[in-house]
Amino acid sequence: QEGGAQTAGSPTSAAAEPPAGGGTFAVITHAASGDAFWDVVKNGAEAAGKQYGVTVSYQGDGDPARQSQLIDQAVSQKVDGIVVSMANPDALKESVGKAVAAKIPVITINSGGDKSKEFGAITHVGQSEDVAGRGAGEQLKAAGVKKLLCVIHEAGNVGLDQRCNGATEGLGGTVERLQVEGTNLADATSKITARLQSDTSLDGVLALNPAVAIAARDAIADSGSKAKLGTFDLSGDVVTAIKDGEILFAVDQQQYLQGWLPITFLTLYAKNLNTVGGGLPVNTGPGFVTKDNAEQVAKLAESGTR
Amino acid sequence: MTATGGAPARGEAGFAVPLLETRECGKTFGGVIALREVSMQVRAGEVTCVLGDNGAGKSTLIKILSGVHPPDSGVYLVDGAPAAFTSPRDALDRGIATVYQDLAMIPLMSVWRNFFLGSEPSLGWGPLRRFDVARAKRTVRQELRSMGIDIRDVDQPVGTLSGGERQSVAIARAVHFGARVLILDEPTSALGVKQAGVVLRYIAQARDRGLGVVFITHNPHHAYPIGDRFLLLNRGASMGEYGKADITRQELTSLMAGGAELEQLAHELSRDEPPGGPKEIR
Amino acid sequence: MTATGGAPARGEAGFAVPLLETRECGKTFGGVIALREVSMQVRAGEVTCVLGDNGAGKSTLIKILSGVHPPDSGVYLVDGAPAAFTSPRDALDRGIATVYQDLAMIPLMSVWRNFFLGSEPSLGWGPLRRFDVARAKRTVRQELRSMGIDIRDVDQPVGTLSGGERQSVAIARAVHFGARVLILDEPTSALGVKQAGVVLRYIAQARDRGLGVVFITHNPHHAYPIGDRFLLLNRGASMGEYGKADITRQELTSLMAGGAELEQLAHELSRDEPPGGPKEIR
Amino acid sequence: MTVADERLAGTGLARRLLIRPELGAVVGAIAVFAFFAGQSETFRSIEGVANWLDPASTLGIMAVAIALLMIGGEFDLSAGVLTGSTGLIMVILSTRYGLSVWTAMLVALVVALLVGFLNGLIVVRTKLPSFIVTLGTFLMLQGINLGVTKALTGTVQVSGLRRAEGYDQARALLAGTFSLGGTDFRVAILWWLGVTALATWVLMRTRPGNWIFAVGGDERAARAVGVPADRTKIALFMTTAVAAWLVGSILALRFTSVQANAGLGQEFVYIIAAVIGGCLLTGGYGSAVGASIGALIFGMADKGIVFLGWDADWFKFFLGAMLLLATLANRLVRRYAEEVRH
Amino acid sequence: MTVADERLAGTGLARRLLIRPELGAVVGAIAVFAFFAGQSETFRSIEGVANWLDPASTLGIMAVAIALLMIGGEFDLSAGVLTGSTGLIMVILSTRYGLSVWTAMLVALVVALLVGFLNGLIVVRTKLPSFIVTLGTFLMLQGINLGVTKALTGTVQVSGLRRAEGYDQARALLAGTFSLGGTDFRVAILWWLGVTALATWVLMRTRPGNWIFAVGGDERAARAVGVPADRTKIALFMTTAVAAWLVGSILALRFTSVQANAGLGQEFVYIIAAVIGGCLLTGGYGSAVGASIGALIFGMADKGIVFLGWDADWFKFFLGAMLLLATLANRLVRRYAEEVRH
Ligand SMILES: Nc1ncnc2c1ncn2[C@@H]1O[C@H](COP(=O)(O)OP(=O)(O)OP(=O)(O)O)[C@@H](O)[C@H]1O
Ligand SMILES: Nc1ncnc2c1ncn2[C@@H]1O[C@H](COP(=O)(O)OP(=O)(O)OP(=O)(O)O)[C@@H](O)[C@H]1O
Ligand SMILES: [Mg+2]
Ligand SMILES: [Mg+2]
Repeated sequence: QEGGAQTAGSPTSAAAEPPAGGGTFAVITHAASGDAFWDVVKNGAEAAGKQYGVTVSYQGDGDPARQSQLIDQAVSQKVDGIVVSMANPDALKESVGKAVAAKIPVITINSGGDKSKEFGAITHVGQSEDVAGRGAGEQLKAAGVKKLLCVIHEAGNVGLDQRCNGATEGLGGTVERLQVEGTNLADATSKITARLQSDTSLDGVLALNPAVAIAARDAIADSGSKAKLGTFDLSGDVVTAIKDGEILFAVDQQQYLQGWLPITFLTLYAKNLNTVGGGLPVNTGPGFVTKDNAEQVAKLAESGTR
Repeated sequence: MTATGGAPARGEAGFAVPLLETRECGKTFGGVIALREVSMQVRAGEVTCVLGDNGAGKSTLIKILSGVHPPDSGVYLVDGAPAAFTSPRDALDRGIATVYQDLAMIPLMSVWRNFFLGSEPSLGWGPLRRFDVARAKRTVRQELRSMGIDIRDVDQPVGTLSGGERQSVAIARAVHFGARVLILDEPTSALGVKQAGVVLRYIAQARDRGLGVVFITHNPHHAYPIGDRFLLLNRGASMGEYGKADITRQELTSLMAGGAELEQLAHELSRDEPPGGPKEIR
Repeated sequence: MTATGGAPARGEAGFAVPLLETRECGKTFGGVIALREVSMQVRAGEVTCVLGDNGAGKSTLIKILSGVHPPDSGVYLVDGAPAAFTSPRDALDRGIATVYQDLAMIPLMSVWRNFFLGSEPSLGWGPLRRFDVARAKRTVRQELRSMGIDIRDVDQPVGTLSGGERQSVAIARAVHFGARVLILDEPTSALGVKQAGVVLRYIAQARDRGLGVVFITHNPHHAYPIGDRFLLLNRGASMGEYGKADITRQELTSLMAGGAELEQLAHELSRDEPPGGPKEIR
Repeated sequence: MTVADERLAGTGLARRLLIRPELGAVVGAIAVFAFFAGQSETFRSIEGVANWLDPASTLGIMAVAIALLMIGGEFDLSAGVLTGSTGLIMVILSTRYGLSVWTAMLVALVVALLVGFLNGLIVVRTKLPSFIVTLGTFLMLQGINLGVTKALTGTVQVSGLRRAEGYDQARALLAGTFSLGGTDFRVAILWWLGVTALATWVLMRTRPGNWIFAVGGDERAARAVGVPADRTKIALFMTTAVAAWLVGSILALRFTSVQANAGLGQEFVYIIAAVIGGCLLTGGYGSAVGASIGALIFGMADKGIVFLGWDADWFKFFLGAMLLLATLANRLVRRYAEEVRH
Repeated sequence: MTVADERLAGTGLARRLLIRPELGAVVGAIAVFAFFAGQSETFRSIEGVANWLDPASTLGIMAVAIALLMIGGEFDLSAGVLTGSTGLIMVILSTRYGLSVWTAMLVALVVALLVGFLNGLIVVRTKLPSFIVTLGTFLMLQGINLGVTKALTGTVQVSGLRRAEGYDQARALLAGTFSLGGTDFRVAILWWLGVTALATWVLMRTRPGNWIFAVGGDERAARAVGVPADRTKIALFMTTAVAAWLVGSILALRFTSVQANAGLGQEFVYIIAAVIGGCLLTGGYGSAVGASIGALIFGMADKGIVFLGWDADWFKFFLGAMLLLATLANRLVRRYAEEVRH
C-alpha cells in the first residue's frame, strides 16, 4: 500500500536503470494520466515494478490512434513486455500484432478480453467495464431504484459508455444519461441538480468517478431529491460519504491488481515462461465498498491503492 | 462665378455622356450625416477637383465613386447607366482605379505583392496558372523609378516604408491600372515637392490620354493649374460645381482658405519677415 | 548660404544650452540605413524645420528625438546631458510632446480617450483615484474648437474621423501637452488651408511662449515664414543646418523642389493657363 | 459652429443605450432565457434560477478577468488550470501540512500572482504571442498539478479540507449561500457581481482602464504617447491570476476536495464567454459587463438543455446551435441598432 | 539612382535565408532534435524517426491547412472534430450500409466540403468572428458525431472497416507504409510533404496566395483593391475541411475503427503547430513550411519525452517547457538574424 505512494514520490524513478536481472515493461492504457481509476492501476504497476526490480513505464491516451503510436514506440524501444488496455481493439490490432511479431510478450488488461487471445496476448487481467457497470446496476436495482441517471463526465469516452451500458443491463429499468464536464465540479453539480429538479421521478444516480460522486451528493441535497447514489472508484471523501450513508456503494474493480498482476505475470514469464491460468482471463473484481467495509478501505483509498 | 450645373467646361468632351455621375447622392454613418445630396460629373479628358475643409465629405464621395460604399440616397451613374457596385472590384472592372486616403496598403505584405494585389499578372494555363513574380517585381521597380521614388528593395514590407514612399506606391499602382477613370484622394499630401510635381505630371498625362481624373487636394497650387472643374463641398453638402472658366485662381484660393482671415494670420507668424509676405501662407 | 554648424541663428536664446541636440546620430533598420551621422539642435523659442525628400529619414530623426527609437550611433543630448530614453514616456516626462506621422491614434478608442491617453486627468485620491471624464471631454471639445475643428461627438471612435480630423486631434493633443519641446511630423499635410493656418498659428504661439519646436513639412510656404533654422536631409544624411539669415526663400524652395526642373513641369501641366504661372506648382 | 450640429441625428437615451457593446449580449441573453423559460417551468422557478446562476458565477468571474486581458490584446490559456493549482495548493497545505485555511489561501495567492507575473513578464520581454507563452504555462501547470499532487499524496485528488482550521469562516465568505425569497443562492454570485462592477469601473473610469484599451487597440501607438504598456500587460496577467485564485478557492472550499485535472479545458470556456459578450479577439474592444452576460448566456444554455431533458448524446449539438443563435441575435440587434441610429 | 544603393547593406544568400519566416522554426526543430537524439538512442534510430514522423505527418497536414486559414485571418476550431466526422461517415457507410470504401470516402468528402463551405459562408455573411462560428460548428459536430453514432450503432465507436470493399487499395494509398533503409515509414508522410509543397506553391506563387495574405493582413484594404475576400475565405475554410477529410480517412483506414470523440481537442494542437511555425494569430503572416516544421517540433517533443521514459505524470510539464524553449530559440534566432543583417 505504501509502495504506490513511494514509487510515485520520485517522478523520474521509473526511468532509472533497471536493477540487474530486471527488464523494462511498458503499461499503455486508454486513459490520460490523471484519471482517478487509472492512476490506481499505475500505482499498482509501479509498486510491482519496484517489488521485482524491473522498470515500469506507464503511458496512456484516450485517442486510440495515439495509444497505438505509444505501443509502436514501446516496440521500437524493444521493451521486454507490454501491458495494454484495449478499449478499442480494432484500432490497436496492428500495433499489438507488431509487438507480438517482435516477440514481445503482451498482456491485455481491463477491456478487450475477448480479443486478447486472438491478437496473441499471453493473458488478460481484469474484466471489462460492462461487467462492472452491470454489477453497479444490480446493486441499485436491489436498493429499489427504477429510474437511474448515469452521469458521463467525458463525452464519447468508451469506458464510461460501457459502464452506463452495463448499468442499463443490470438495472433492467430506465437509465438516462447526463453529460457533465468532469473538470468543472460546479458545472457538474448544477447540471445534476437541474436534471433532478426537472425530473422528480429519477430515484437513482450513478457517478462514474469519485469527484463527480461528491458533486452528485451535493446536487441530491440541493435539489431535495431522494435519489440513491452509487459511484465508481474511491476517494477519501467518497469513503466518508459512504460511512455517512450519503453514498450507497462504490464499485471497486480492484484495479490495483490490473496494474500489479500483469507486471508480476510478465516478470514470471520472462524468468520462467509461466503463463497464469493457461491464458484464460484473470478477473480482478468487481468488489463493492459499502457502509460495512468502508472503514477498512478508507485509509487505502487515501493512499491511492484502492 | 456661377455654378455650371451640368454644362461641360471643355469643348471636345463636352456633349458626351459623363463617365461617372452622381445625382443627389447622400451617405450616413450611424448618427453622422457625411454627405447629402451631392451631384457631380466626371468626364473623359478632364480633371475634376473636389475641394473642401477637413471632414467635408470628400473621401466619402470618393468611396461612393469607387464602390467601397453604396450611396444611401440618390443615384450613381456610370456611362449614363445606374451602377450598382457591390465591391471595389466591380468598379475596377469598369476601369475605375482609386488611391484611397486611408485604405492604402497591407503593411505586412511586400511592395510588389501590394502593387499587383487584386490584378496579379499570370503565367501558365489551367491549374498551373501562377503569379508571374519576376515580371511583377520588374514592373514595380520600373514604375516606381519613373516616379522618382527609389525603393531599395521591392521585397520590403510596405509597413516599413516612409509615409511618402507608401503614398507613391499607391499612386503608381492606380496609374498603372487606371483604364478610364483615375481617382486620387489627397495623393500629394505626404509627398515632397519633387514627388508631388511628378504626380501632377502623371495626372496631366492621364488626362491627355483621355482618362477622367478625380483629384482631391488641399493645396490650391496643385488644384488650380490642373483642374478643369471644381466641386466644392462644405459640411457634407455641395456648394456647387464650377468650370475653370467660371472661377479665377484668386477666388479658388480664397474659397479654399476661408478668405481674408489668412492675411491676418501670416502677419502674426512671420515676425522676422517684412510684412510683405503674408499671402504665402496657403 | 552657409551651414551654421552650432552657431545659433537667433539672438536671445543664442548662447543657452540647446534643449535637444543630436551629434552624429545614425539609425539602421535591418539592412536599411535610414539615418547617418546627423547633427542638429533644438533651441528654446525657435522653430527648427527638417526638410527633405520622401524617405530622407525625417520621421526617423523625429522618432529618435521623441524616444521611440534609440540612436544606433552618435549621442543624443537633452539640456546638454546625454539622454537615454527607453520609451516615449521618458521623453514626455521631460516635456517633449510629439505628433507622429504614422503612430497617431488608436482607431477603436473614442476621441476624448485618445486625447488624454497616457496623461489622463485624475480626480480623487488613493484607490478611488479616477479618470476625470467630464473634464476630459470638456477640454477636448474646447481644444478642438479653438483649432477650428468641430468634431460632432467626442465619443466617436477615432477610426471613423476623416484623415484631417484625426490629424487635428493629434496636433491639439501635442500642443496641449507640449511643455518645453513640440515635435510635429508633417502636421499640416492632411489639413485644409484654413486648418493648416490655425496649426501654423499654434506653432508661432508655442515658439513665442519659449518652446522649442521641430517642424517637418513638404510645403515651403509653410516652412519658410515660421522656421528659424532649417535642417536639410538627403537620403539619410545631413546636407547642413542653416539659420534663417543664411538662406533665402528662393534658395529654400529650390532646395526642397530640386531646382529648375519644376518650371518645366508647370509648363506641361497648365495647358489652359498662360505660361506665366509656373512657379505656383510647389 | 457651437450650436447643435445639423450633421448629427437623434442622440437621446435610446441611442446611447443602443451603442453600448453589451447591448447585443443582453438581447442574446433575453432570447436564451425566454426560450428555456418558455419550455421548462423549473428553469424559470427561483430554485432553477439559483441553480443556473451558480456555475455562471464562477465562470463569470473568470470571463471578466479574461475579457480585461483580451481587451488589452492578450490571451491566457493557463487560467483554467491555475484555478486547479490554487485549489490544490490550498487543500494540500491545509490538510497535509496543517496550515490554516487562511494561510493556505494566502500562499496560493502568492503562487498565483507569481504565475501571472511570469506569464506577463515572458510575454512583454520575449514578445512571443501570449497564446504560445500561456500555452506553455498551461501545459507546465498541468504537469505540476498532477506530478506534485501524486508525489505528495500518491493519488490524483486531495480531499479533507473540511477538517482544516478556519474552514467554516472561509467557506461562509466564499462558498456559502445566502437566502433570497426562501431560496439559497451561492455567495459566489455576489462576488461575480462585485468583480464585474469593479472591472467596469476600472475600465471606464480610471487611467489603467484607458491604458488597457490602448495597448489592445494599438500597442505601438500607445507606447508612443507614453502608456506604460509592459506594466499594463503584466498587471492584466496578474489580475487574471487573482481571479483564478478566487475561483479556485471558491471551488475548493465548496467541494473540500480538488482533482489534479480540475479546471482543465475551462480556459476555452472563459474566452468563449468573453467573445459572446462582445470582446474582440484582436483586442482593443469589449466590456466587462458584456463578458458577464456572455457567461450568463453560456450558463443558461448549458443548463437549460439539461432542464429540458433533451438527449444527452446530442447535448453538444444543442449547445453549439444555441451559442451560434445567441451570437447571431446579438449581431442582428447591433446591426439594427446602427441602422435606427440615423 | 539606378546603381547599387548606398543605403543597403549585404544582400547575399545568407541574408535571404535568414529573413525567411521559417528560419526560427527550423532552429527550434534542430534544438529539439538534438536534445532528444543526444539522450535517447532509439529516438535517433531509424525506427525511432519513423515513429515520431508518423504522428507529425497527420498533424502536419492539418497544421498546413490551418496555417493557410490563419494567414487569411481566420480560425477553425471545428477541424479536429471534422476529422472524426469524416472517419465516422466512412466507417459507418461502408460497414453498415455496404458501400465501398471509395464511395464512402466520396460521401465523406462531400460532407466535409459542405461543413467547410457553411463555416465560411456564415463567417463572411454574418461577420461574426470565425472563432465563435467554428466553435458553434465544433460543438454541433461533436453532438452529431456522438448522437448519430449512438443512434446507428448503440455504442460510441464503430469498427470493422477491414472487411469493406476496396479497403486494401484505399489503405495502401492513404494508410500504408513504404520502406526506406529497411524501415517502414507511413505513406502519410508523403502526403504531408505533398500538401506542404502544394500549399507553399499556392501561397508564394499564385494569385489566390496573394489574396490570402491580403485578406489576413487588412481585409478592408484588400477589398478596396478588388480582392474577392469572401470567396478567398470560403475557399480557405473548404481547404481546411478537405485536409480534415484527408486526415480522417488516413486514420480511419489505418485503425479501421473510429470513436465518436475522435479528433476532439486536436484543433488546438493544429493552431499550436502553426503558431510555433511562425504564423501570426492576427493573420497576414506565416508560411506553410513553418507550420509543417511546427508540427515536426510538436511531434518530436511529444514522442521524445516518451522515449526518454520520463514519468507520465510530468509529461505535460516537459511538453510545455519544450514548446516554450523551442519558440524562444526560434525568436532569439530571428532577432539575431535581424541584427546580423546589417
Ligand atoms: N465609417 C464612418 N463612421 C462614422 N463617421 C464617419 C465614417 N466615415 C466618415 N465619417 C465622418 O464623415 C465625415 C466626412 O468624412 P470624410 O472622410 O469624407 O471627410 P474628408 O472631406 O475626406 O476630410 P479630410 O480632408 O480631413 O480627409 C467626417 O466628419 C467623419 O467623421
Ligand atoms: N521600421 C523600419 N524598418 C525598415 N526600414 C524602415 C523602417 N522605418 C523606416 N524605414 C526606412 O527608412 C527610410 C527613412 O524613413 P523615414 O520614415 O524616416 O522617411 P521620411 O523622411 O519621414 O519620409 P516621408 O517624407 O515620406 O515621411 C525609408 O526609406 C524607410 O523605408
Ligand atoms: Mg479625406
Ligand atoms: Mg515621414
